[in-house]
Amino acid sequence: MYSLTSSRLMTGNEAVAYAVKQADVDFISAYPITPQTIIVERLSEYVSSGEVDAEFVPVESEHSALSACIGASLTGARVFTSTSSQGLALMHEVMYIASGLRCPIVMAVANRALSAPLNIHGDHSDIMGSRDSGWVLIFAENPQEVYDYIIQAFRLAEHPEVLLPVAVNLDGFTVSHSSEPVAVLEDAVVRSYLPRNPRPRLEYEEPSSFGVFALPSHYFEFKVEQERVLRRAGELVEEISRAYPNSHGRLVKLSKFNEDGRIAVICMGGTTGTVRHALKHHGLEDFSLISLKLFSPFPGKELLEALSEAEGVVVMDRATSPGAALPPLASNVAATLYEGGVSLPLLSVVYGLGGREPTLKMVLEMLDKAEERLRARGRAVSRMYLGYGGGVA
Amino acid sequence: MSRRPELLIPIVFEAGNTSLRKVANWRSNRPVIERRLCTNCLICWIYCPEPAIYMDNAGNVQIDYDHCKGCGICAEECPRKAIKMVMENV
Amino acid sequence: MFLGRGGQGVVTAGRIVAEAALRAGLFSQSFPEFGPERSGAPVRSYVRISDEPIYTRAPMENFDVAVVFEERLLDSAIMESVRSGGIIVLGSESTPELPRGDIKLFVIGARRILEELRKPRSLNLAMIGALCSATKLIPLQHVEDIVVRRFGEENREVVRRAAQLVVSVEQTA
Amino acid sequence: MQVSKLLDLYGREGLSPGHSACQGCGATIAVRQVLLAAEPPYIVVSPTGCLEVISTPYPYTAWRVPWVHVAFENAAAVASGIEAALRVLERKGLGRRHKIIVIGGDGGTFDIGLQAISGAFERGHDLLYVCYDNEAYMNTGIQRSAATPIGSVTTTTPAGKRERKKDIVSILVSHGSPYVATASPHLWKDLANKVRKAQSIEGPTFLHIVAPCPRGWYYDSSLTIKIAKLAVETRVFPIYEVENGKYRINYLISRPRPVEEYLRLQSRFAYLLRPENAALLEEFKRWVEERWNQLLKLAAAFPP
Repeated sequence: MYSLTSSRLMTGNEAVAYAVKQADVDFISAYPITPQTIIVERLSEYVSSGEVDAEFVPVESEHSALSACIGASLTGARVFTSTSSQGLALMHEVMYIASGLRCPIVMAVANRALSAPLNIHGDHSDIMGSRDSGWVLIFAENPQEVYDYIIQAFRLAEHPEVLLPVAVNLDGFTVSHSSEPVAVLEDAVVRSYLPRNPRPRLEYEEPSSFGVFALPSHYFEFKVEQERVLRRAGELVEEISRAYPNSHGRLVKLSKFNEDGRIAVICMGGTTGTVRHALKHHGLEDFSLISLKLFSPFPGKELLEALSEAEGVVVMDRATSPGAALPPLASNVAATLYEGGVSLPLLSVVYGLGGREPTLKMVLEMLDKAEERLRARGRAVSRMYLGYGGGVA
Repeated sequence: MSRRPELLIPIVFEAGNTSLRKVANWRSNRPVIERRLCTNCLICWIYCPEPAIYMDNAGNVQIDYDHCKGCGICAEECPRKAIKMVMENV
Repeated sequence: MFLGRGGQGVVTAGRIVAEAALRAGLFSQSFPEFGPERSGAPVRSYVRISDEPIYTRAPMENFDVAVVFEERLLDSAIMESVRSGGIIVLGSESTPELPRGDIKLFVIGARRILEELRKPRSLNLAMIGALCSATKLIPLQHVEDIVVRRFGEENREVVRRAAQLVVSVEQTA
Repeated sequence: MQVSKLLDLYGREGLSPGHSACQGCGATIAVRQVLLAAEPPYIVVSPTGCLEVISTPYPYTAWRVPWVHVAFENAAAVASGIEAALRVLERKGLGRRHKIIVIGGDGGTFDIGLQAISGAFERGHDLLYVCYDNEAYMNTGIQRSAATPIGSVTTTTPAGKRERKKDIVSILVSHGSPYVATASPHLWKDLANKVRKAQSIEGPTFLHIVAPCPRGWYYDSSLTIKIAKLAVETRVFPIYEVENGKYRINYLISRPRPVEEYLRLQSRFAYLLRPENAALLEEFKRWVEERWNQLLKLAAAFPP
């Protein structure tokens, strides 16, 4: 554990801003949207007080925010932005370009539901809408992880073999607005962890053309190469996190709790903590918890290892994929199992849409029902809405 | 230190390398300069969309036939009518 | 749980208490009632304090302690959500009778203190001061330090006075 | 430094031949002239459009200067990012400032890119935005834009456009831009000196250039410069500048040529010139006249 005495109380949003400040960021551009807004408010305070030497460009839309970030990133600058929900949806087009142009931008996404109806509360629908955009996608469980992962995100993004944008996700409100102890590193330690690597950039002396157009003769290769690089980013997670000065805060692809439980519960983000609490304080030794931190590239190999002893799996999605076979996380887990030749009963649980954060009672009820459903083995996949209509459906 | 990574990346590092592409086959008429009328005023050059017009070492205006698409602007705008459009041999 | 109205510093109160707990070597978590913030509307914030790491992010439905900034806000829903053996710290100039005998009531005449000290906007700080001495959950000294750092020396007396003047009201029910 | 003769520009080519622009492309002439005049070091940003597509078919690029394209509606935002980032990198000793030149078509400027331009100009970034205006979406096959003039036939206005062309210059002037000007490639010296002037002024500046398009305006490729000239001499495309809000007409056309001379050369106006469409033609002429008179008044309000 971190030493409590060296910790400061920070919300998830404040932890983002503090990490970005320590990362010696050069350029920030963003547009206000709840629940992300506090991140850029803090950062603009840091910029105006001179605590960080950066340019903050308060643009007229999220589309322009990410566009400005791409321009800035192509000058060689260290670049940060953050958004939520509709803002992320507006960035959608530009997200593909950021990864295609290999811009190592770091973005914090305070995850929030998508309209309509309008809702400002937490769920993962926003980022799941862009899950194929070629970004590295990391999910943090609490403000401490937010802080640690933002710093490591810069190192991963700017790795010469990667040069890809990274989004660090934190649940809107439940993590972004929750104040918790965060142990922070010394400024100098962060700086030495984040060296500046040269990369192609816009300059008059070496005039290159960025954002060219590619005919069918070339496009396919670029896209397959980008996929390879994204997978390579996954391989490099261990290298960049091993170098992280605080060994407790290292970015892992997934972490496991209650190793010996027969039924694995897979979850991402803040609600993972509630499940952890339930397992720990209610003697649920039959269950293990897999807290997934890296969603893209999906850590299939590591997940198969973690599931090697499992007899059933519960996958918790805080988003739906209307019309799809399974919601996003469950479909990745199912595909991973299939690819590994593993046949496990799977319960796909959709929870927490629009900020309906599961209560402890709901989680306990879900686990209770899960055992029953998985044991029934009527079919390999069953589905559940947790919290829908106030209970378990 | 080179900034170019060893990666397939959609950046063109060789500035202005379209000059390696020949577009002469776009042309059905070619501009021909009548030397005795040409004053090397460069008007044809400033109005050329390519540019496929240049000055040689002697300071004489020349047509770059690898890159001229035969639009005819130079002939139209030459103040001395020193450029004629001539049908290409098929 | 802190209950007041938008603009009274309810969220800040929760945050100060969480920070004081952290200083005292305890684990803490504080979060506001999520949603659009509107001045004047009833608003809550929540604090969890524990001697071991806090993982849960479940919404809080029941509380050990409810700090209610004004008597008008003390409705039946609040009464029911306080656990048996729990505490209510109430900002009030009178001493109301509670419908439950299994909870302890502490009353602080916060408005009078604020008037005397000419600190009309420091209601939240008075409520925390009262909370400290009513519950002994966190040391008053830590709260004072945080308040002085964030709001200046002149607010120390608000916290102190409230801690001194809070009274336990015996329940007969 | 003022440009006075063509030799002042020769040898400063920013664009290479071998690109895929149509024969007689007015946009490339305009862009060539902008780059010949521009003072280094500079970076060019382009939105999606003809220019981007004709100049960078991977693995080739016609650009001899640093160039970037991101998307259609965001060139001004990308430019904002570059400009601000280089400012901080220079401060930190990690880079140096460049002049930023955005070069976009009318679609990327008048329509889809206007929000980003508005943002960049309001924030006051130090950049020059150049719009080459060929009055329709040529890249996608000649669809109408806000820059298409009255009566012009495009593939989405088969019976001629009914609405007037958007007054983009006034929009930028309203943003408080220190320098907004129009130019034509046939007036190369004026164009070159306006580029220099705009670049020498701190803040967001704008240059609106008429860029005849043989493909979309339906005329013979040799006539591009002639048509640009006619646009100016019929007062269809006035050449003027607005410096710190002060209007100045650079080419006072005291005896304009008849508008028909300009229209007749281009088949896009064939419909407009039909006798049964006389009312639409009158509206075109009214538009030209009203704008010119308005310019005269604005210029008179600020005597030299």
